[in-house]
Amino acid sequence: MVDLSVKIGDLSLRNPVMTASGTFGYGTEFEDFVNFSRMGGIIVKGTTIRHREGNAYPRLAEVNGGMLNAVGLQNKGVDYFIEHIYPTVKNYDTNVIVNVSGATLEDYVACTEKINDLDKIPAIELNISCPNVKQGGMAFGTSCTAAAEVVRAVRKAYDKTLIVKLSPNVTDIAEIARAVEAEGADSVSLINTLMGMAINAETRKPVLSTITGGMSGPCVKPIALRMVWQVAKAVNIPVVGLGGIMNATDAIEFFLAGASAIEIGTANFIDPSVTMKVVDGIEDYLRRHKLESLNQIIGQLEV
Amino acid sequence: MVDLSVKIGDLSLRNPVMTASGTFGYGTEFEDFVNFSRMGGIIVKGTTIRHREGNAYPRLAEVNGGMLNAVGLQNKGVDYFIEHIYPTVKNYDTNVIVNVSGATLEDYVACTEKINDLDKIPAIELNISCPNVKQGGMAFGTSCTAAAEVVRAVRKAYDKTLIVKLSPNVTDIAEIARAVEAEGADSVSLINTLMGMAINAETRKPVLSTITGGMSGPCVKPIALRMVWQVAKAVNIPVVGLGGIMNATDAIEFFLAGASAIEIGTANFIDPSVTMKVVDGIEDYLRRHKLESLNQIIGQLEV
Amino acid sequence: MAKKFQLDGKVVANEWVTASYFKMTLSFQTLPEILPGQFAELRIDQTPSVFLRRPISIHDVRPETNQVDLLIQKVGDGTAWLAERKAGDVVNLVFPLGNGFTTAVSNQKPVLLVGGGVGIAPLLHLGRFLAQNGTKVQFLLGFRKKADILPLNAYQAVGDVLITTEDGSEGEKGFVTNHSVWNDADFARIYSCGPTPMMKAVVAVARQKNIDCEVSLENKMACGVGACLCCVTQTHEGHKCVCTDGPVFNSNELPW
Amino acid sequence: MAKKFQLDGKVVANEWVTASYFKMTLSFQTLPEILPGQFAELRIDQTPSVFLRRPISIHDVRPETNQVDLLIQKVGDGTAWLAERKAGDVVNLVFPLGNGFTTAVSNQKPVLLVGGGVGIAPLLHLGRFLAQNGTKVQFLLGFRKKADILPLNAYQAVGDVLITTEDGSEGEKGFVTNHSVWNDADFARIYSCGPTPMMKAVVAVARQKNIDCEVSLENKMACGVGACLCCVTQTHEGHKCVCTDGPVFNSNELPW
Repeated sequence: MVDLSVKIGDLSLRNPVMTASGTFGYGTEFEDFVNFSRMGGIIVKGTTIRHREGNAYPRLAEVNGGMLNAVGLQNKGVDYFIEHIYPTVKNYDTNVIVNVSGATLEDYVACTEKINDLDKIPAIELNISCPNVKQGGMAFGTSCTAAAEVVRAVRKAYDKTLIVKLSPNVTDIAEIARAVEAEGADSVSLINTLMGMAINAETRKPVLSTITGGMSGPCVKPIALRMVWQVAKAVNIPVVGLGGIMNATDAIEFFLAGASAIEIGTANFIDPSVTMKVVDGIEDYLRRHKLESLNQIIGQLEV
Repeated sequence: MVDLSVKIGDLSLRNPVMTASGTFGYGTEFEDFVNFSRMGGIIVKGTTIRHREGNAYPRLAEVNGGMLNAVGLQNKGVDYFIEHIYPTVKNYDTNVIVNVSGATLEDYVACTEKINDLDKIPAIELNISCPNVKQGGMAFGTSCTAAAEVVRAVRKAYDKTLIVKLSPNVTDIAEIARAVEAEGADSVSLINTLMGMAINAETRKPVLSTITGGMSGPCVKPIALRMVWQVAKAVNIPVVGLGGIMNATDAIEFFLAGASAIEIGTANFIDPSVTMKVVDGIEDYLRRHKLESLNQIIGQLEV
Repeated sequence: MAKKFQLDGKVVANEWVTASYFKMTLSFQTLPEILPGQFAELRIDQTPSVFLRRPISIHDVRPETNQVDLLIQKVGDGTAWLAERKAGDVVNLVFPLGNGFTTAVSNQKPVLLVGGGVGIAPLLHLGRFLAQNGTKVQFLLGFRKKADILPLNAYQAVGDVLITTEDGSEGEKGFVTNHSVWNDADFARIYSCGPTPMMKAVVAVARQKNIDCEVSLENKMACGVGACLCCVTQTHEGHKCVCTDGPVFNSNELPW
Repeated sequence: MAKKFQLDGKVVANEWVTASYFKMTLSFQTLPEILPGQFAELRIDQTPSVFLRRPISIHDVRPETNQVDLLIQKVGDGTAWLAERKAGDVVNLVFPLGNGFTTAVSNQKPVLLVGGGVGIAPLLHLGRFLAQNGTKVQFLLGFRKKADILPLNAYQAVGDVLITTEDGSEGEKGFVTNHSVWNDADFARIYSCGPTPMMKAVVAVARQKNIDCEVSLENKMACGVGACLCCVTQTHEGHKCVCTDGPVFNSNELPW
């Protein structure tokens, strides 16, 4: 029997496979394809204090080995979530984690306070790295001072596990990770999307309504792995790795680089049951390598 | 007749297609596949003041839509270049530009001074962005102060066209571009490789001897386009665009984003005559769109 | 919402019907119920330039043989890969997706199904369904020129087929909205699928004549299940997902 | 250095010769001269996981028909794509690349060509070339077990073929360096291509017996023309490119 369980702060995951915010809706969208009770957790859509309409269409560009999105945090606001979504997702047999986004410090705190009152939400992922809205938090995520400031404020408002989602669009992600660790973050997750751009040469126009957007998919995996490696060496809190994970082999690479858990994002669009296959594949890998526990490979890259 | 000529500072290019440093050797390696007199320029290997053995093998990892390299500026030093390479390349019917790399300010200046004396080298590309060696200049390329400092020193030592090659591994590339423009750079070229990492899950080892390496290929194109767009809006000097250009359509996208010329790098490995096809394709595009000159599309993205 | 499946379909036949359209017949071990207007997300393999699935509407369904027909226009590398599939090959589908057309309709009057380009594909399944429920179905299909006209026998077996061509080389000349059928139009509902400008014109006519009208939209799509929020369209109630709130919208929902 | 070409080769035949090795025959409009030990960089299409060309050694050359044989081991997605090519398909090659073996050799003594695994591929072309120039050629080929032995008739037509298998199921038991041919070895030169541990063992024996020895290396490669400097190997004169300074090195150049 292979032990896949991991702990992220006080949060216990039955296995290290979670879904990335914005790629798995509220879970219901995928219930025909997966078994929630075989997932480590579901990180639901970026949630803000108020309703957001998001950006104009087109919000999607296909690129080599991935995509750009410019959704812009479309969501109905935290009150709608509490009233209409929470009553359903609180019954899921998995950890439901809310991705909290904001434009100002006050918004982050207000949204967090409301989520803090929800018994069945054991953790939040604080999104200080959305590249797709003018004030989507990326400004918070690209400076140590600002990142520290928002984490400090949110930490005061939140009692449970606080995961901070980091932006890869920075010179030194390890420095940001250390700054948020110092303010009491229980974990960091990385990477959010890389800021990219797509152009239609024939029409001479940008493909996205917002000109630039967030890149995800297997094309970003080498950057994500490098950053997880850098951050895992720099901090003492657990790291949640994501960025282009398409299969169990990719997941293993993130564990070796130092991730204690992973999030699967864009791959859900290609194979809606990919999370189940990744869980199976991780188990197979450990068995094949005669290991008893996932913990035996976390950070165990041989260098 | 379509006019493909462009100017980068005092440097006249018959067409905007150059080859990226480190991907085209000294040109001779590709002479069976291309016609130098149909190229805008050749940017030869990263050259340092002294001989460098480079990093240990393995130096290469294949990734989704591209590759990582960890060559580490292997070259025989500027004196060897002057004595053994220059006598051949000075006769090429195209612009031969030397990529100058270094570990210290003094090395950059010393190497530049020697290149400055070579009549048939009309420009240098100052590499402040190599991610693959401990002191490969990336430290210079990731801070405005350091970038300004090295450009100021090199500018004093160099009379001809000075192109500064920027690192994409930064929070705000436009800021770095403005800093080097202020010190007298005639142009900026971007992007150098993105720092990435590859892991072999089965052996649990990094694929590269250096653990991390520089990512190139079509997987980086959206990031390169975004950065060219940001930099072209931020500076008044011409921008040379590179990053994943595989064909003429890609090249057109860079021109629309604001590049005055482009460099083709990794694509040379897949198709050694790709430069010729890109030149033809740009000409076809302009003709098809009833344009007379390349200048009519530079920076002409309709937003 | 009906249960969604991820299933491998075996290619039974795959043939060009015009220079740029092909019809792919897939057979499945078991076939879920598919409502008219629903679509599938097809996995594209072995194509470095294609990462995402491709949404393709369901053209026809034969539950008795567990077969589905897809009428596909070759527009890029993804559909080119689909066009190259041969009998015996396997294609992976996520389906049925989307809401589908409203099939509850009065039988007192005929319905008009207006299509253009690849948008005629889902109208066959819809027309067949409605006709089987006793509704009189008229198709109004617009093409650029005679050579572009897609095979119509299946449509003709279901209802009347009216044609317009922009150059008048077949049927009435002009766009679908120029057709004489509109002169004394009296339909229980109009259903439309095709290029957005065409559908907008149809909506304008329907509105003028006070006829209920549904249109099926086609936006660039990633997940197909309402999770990624990429395929949104602007409605009177804000952004809605074409993949799950649509692809079919009542014209009254849209700011057209 | 001889002129290099980028040419489309048409697949004439492509067949499995063992469970994991296949032989691909390509024909060209015109064929450049290819020296024994040179290789080609093959373009892999339609494979999202493969970006770079794949270096493949030249197994045999028939200038009279402009045909080239490649003996390829299926190891990943790139070689899997090559294995699936059918007669009539086209594969793009950049070749001939690399230095090749030294073919000037005394005819007073025989030469020994020592291969293992896919490393036996270039030895056929080399052996044929040397034999045609009057040199007596002996092949010493190592396999894991009888079932892994590749077709040997072409080799046998060129010279003696000695076999070792690790389990003794064919030929002599053990590694190539355990073979009895070494007992009173007296060769004009030893040529070797195969797994690095095998070649290192061969070099050790050759050195001990004071016989000149050339080995053909296989490193991960990008450009194939000496530009990217990715495929370097450590030599007594520093890093050298396997693609252009090699793939063949005299054992005296290497710190083995």
